[in-house]
Amino acid sequence: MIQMYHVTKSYPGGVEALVDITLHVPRGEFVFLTGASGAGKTTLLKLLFCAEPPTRGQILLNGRNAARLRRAAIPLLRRQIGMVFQDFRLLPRRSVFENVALALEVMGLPRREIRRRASEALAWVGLEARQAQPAIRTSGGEQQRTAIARALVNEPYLLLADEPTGNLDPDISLEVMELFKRVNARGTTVLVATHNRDLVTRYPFRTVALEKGRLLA
Amino acid sequence: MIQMYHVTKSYPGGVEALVDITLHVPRGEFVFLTGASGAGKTTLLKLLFCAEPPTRGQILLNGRNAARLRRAAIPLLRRQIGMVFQDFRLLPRRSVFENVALALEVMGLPRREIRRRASEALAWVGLEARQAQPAIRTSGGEQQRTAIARALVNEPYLLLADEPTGNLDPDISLEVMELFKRVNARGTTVLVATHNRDLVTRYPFRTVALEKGRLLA
Amino acid sequence: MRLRQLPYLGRTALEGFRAHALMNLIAVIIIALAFVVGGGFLLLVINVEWAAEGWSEQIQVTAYLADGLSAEATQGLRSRIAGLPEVAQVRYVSKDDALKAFRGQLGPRASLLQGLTESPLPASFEIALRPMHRSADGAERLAGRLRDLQGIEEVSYGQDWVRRLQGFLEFLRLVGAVIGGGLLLSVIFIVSNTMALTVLARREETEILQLVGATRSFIALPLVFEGMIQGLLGALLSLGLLYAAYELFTTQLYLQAVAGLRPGGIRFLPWQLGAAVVGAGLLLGAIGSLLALGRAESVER
Amino acid sequence: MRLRQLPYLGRTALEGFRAHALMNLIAVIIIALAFVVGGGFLLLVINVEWAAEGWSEQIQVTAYLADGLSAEATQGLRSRIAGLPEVAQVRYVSKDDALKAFRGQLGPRASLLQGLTESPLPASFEIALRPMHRSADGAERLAGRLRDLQGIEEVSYGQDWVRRLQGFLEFLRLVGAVIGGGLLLSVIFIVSNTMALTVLARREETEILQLVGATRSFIALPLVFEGMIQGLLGALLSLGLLYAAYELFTTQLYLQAVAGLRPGGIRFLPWQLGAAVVGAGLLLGAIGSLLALGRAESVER
Ligand SMILES: Nc1ncnc2c1ncn2[C@@H]1O[C@H](COP(=O)(O)OP(=O)(O)OP(=O)(O)O)[C@@H](O)[C@H]1O
Ligand SMILES: Nc1ncnc2c1ncn2[C@@H]1O[C@H](COP(=O)(O)OP(=O)(O)OP(=O)(O)O)[C@@H](O)[C@H]1O
Ligand SMILES: [Mg+2]
Ligand SMILES: [Mg+2]
Repeated sequence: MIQMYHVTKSYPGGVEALVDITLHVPRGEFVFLTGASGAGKTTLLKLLFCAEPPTRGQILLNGRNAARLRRAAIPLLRRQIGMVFQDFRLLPRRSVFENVALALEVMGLPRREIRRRASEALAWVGLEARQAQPAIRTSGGEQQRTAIARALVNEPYLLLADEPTGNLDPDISLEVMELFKRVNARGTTVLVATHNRDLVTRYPFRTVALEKGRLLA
Repeated sequence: MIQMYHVTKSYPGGVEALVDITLHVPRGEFVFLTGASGAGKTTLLKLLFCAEPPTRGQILLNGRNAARLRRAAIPLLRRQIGMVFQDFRLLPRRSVFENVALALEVMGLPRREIRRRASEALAWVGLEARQAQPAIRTSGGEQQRTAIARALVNEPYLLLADEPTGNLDPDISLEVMELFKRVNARGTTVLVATHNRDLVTRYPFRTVALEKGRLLA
Repeated sequence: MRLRQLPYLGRTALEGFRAHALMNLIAVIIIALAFVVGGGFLLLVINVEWAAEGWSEQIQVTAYLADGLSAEATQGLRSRIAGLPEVAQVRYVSKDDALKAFRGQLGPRASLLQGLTESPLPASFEIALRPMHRSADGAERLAGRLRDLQGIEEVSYGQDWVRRLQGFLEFLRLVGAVIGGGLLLSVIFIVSNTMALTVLARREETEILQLVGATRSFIALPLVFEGMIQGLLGALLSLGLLYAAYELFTTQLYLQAVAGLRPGGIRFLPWQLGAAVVGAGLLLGAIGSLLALGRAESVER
Repeated sequence: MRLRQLPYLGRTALEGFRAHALMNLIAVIIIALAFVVGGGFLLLVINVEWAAEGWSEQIQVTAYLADGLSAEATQGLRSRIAGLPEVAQVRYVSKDDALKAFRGQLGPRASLLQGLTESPLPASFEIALRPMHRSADGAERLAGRLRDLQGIEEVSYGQDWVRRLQGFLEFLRLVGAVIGGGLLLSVIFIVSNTMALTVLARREETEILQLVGATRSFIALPLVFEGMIQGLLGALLSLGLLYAAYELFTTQLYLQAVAGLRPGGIRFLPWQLGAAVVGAGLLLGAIGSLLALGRAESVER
């Protein structure tokens, strides 16, 4: 599913966010990505999402070279990858429902289908009651759950979740993890960047640790 | 320090975020505020920060009625209260340093004083190396620490921290808590809204729990 | 982008317009005022041209006849002249008519002319030109033709007066064209830059759309539609403002100051130009948004 | 806000200007074009007025003298006329001069006048007016005075011609004033609304400043400074554009089309007006930002 070979990412300022990362994640695996603040977790996920290009090295997604994608192919790729952003990236004035539905609208699904699937995804994260509220007018945890619902609504083959429980209480965090496990069980490859030691120790999944941009063995 | 009497807050949409809250926090206390996602933690902190008016009830800060403040007095009040926002609220294009210095600039301190104190605050949260980077170009945890440094830089008599460790790894979270403890030891009243059970159990401070807008006894 | 998505994109445009109501309102005002400026200049030009047309109606050519021309020859000459392409109307002024007119010009001094047994003045044709030839060049051309005719001794058309009027109008037109051209360009730039500002203010939104897998057309179309709404409303508002100003002008000031200048008074834009303004609004709205998108893409945040 | 903070606020304004470079650049372009429109209209008015001045120099009054006036009486009349407040210059045209001129007008037909032993035409004074009286009213007033003088038989001043020119110019001025007024308002609104757009796009920033305890003046001043920078740059750019257009106009088109219209050709804005444009830029920039702040505060996000 994911193959990274000697990937390095330096930002314009001279920061080396990732250094010589070689990493394989087989299809259907569930992987935790850990590391201190500033270790490069978000950067790694952004590279996989084609939100940033790698400075050096190769990234293969499903066997396709991510760096060589035509510009027009990126939207199609992103529709098949669900990403939960650390800062949510919701449209602030659109309702919770519309934010989730957006991921389906861009694919041009029929309206009824969009309704059905978006409502379903909101139910997964327990946001049925908030769906009409503008995203900016919901609590931090509600925004995070909206972002999670949006990432899952189009049944991606790869889920990238960046600190998805940072604003959630332990109970809801566990529910979200159970949701990710179900999604994983249906075949989606899952990569979760997290600081939450509870989760990492509670689940027996493979953990990849970063330190200052380097993989810890 | 903080006295809330029968405070209720309903948002325009009809959401009752807080219902009949009566709460006293004596000067110099350290209090955790807990509750599930959407329980009303952020709303309570916003009321204390005069970022939202209460729908009903009285709030006294340092003996002064917050609801009766003149509009021109609000900035002065806010300079004495440090708030760490759940969504950080940084100026994205300004550097980490400038974001922290801003809280001093608005007070009209001399330039050298601003330099000194802002650098100091950045050292507290371990961001010396990132101070020249624009805030938008730093990691989630770095942004959160910038927000913490900004809240503390003007040595407030009241610190309101909303989920201040949501994007921090356990080690840095503990460092931040130790920082808050030191600040508290110097006389600042501290109110921390958090989901982090580790922190709440590790420290013997008073915990105030909210559930659906109501105080749990 | 699929056809099925069009209603969604249309709805999105409308919602976007409402969601950024204040921004869009301000943009519409800027656009409307830019069009007011352009339309106002158009109004000015139209009305000055129209007034100038009234002036050039006064251009006429006088052909003095050779002395002692027979009545038949005169009649023949008259119909030949009437047949010339430039000629709208021909009026015969006999020698006696000319003397009478001269007497009229002299006023009380005319009695001094009583010693004359015969009119010393020649007979003439006063020739009005067809509208399209009412210019110094047209008059000159006609004068040339007339001079070639048998029985015409001399031709005059108030060369000086006509030349000067002509020069003045040409000057007006030239300055007007340059300023009008600059104005048109300015309006185009103002309108499209205003769109650019409102699109730019929504970079964040655009970025989020990209992150959820929206294609470029999916992102661009609602913004283009929104630009067209802005342009349309701006153009309509400008026509309303111009018409209000026009009404005010005709009812309040016109009577006292320009009375008698020309029967119809001042004219408003003909409907074709009004429609053109509306069309320009839509077009500039679309182009402006597209340009803005290009610009936003080419610049890092 | 303390005085000590002023340098900070100035720096902040400059940094804000750079940080939102693209937005501000677009705003400056819009503002410059709005000023180009306003300044272009000013240029048009100035030059039309100037050309019209050349025209009205031609307005003159002719006073016909009674027959048989003695040389002394004529001389006395002349100096009395020359002393009138409206009069710039007086030229005497004797009876013979008048006949000569008449002959000239008749051209080849003039031989017919040879039977005359004495000029049938009256002597006259041709009177040029002082610039401020060169109007139909001025000529009429002077004519009235002249008619009251002993020895003056009749006064003429080409009433028709002058009235018509007068009407035309008045019409131009009237339309110009209305359109110019609308234009001025439009430019003001465009400029201040453009500021409003750029300020509005930064509501989030403003909000954050409020949250860290910034007073209203601390938030407003950098935005006002920034608006003034926008206005200043816009005004300067507009003057540059106008001057370029003016240069192009005088060197390229002027010679062929308006040659001989008036010796000096076309004029540029006098420096006072240029300075006024720059001042207007600064002022509108400040006002625009203040208005925008007010608007942004009065509307919920
Ligand atoms: N501006 C608003 N308008 C309407 N409803 C709001 C607004 N802000 C918050 N709410 C609602 O009020 C309730 C309490 O929100 P609040 O942000 O206080 O929760 P919280 O305890 O901070 O939750 P979290 O842990 O998820 O941040 C939520 O259900 C939320 O949807
Ligand atoms: N756009 C950028 N430009 C320059 N430097 C950047 C940029 N984005 C991130 N960085 C730097 O790269 C490093 C890695 O950032 P990244 O966001 O990947 O960290 P992270 O592991 O996600 O941290 P956190 O847990 O705090 O979110 C950080 O030191 C950060 O300052
Ligand atoms: Mg991160
Ligand atoms: Mg909250």
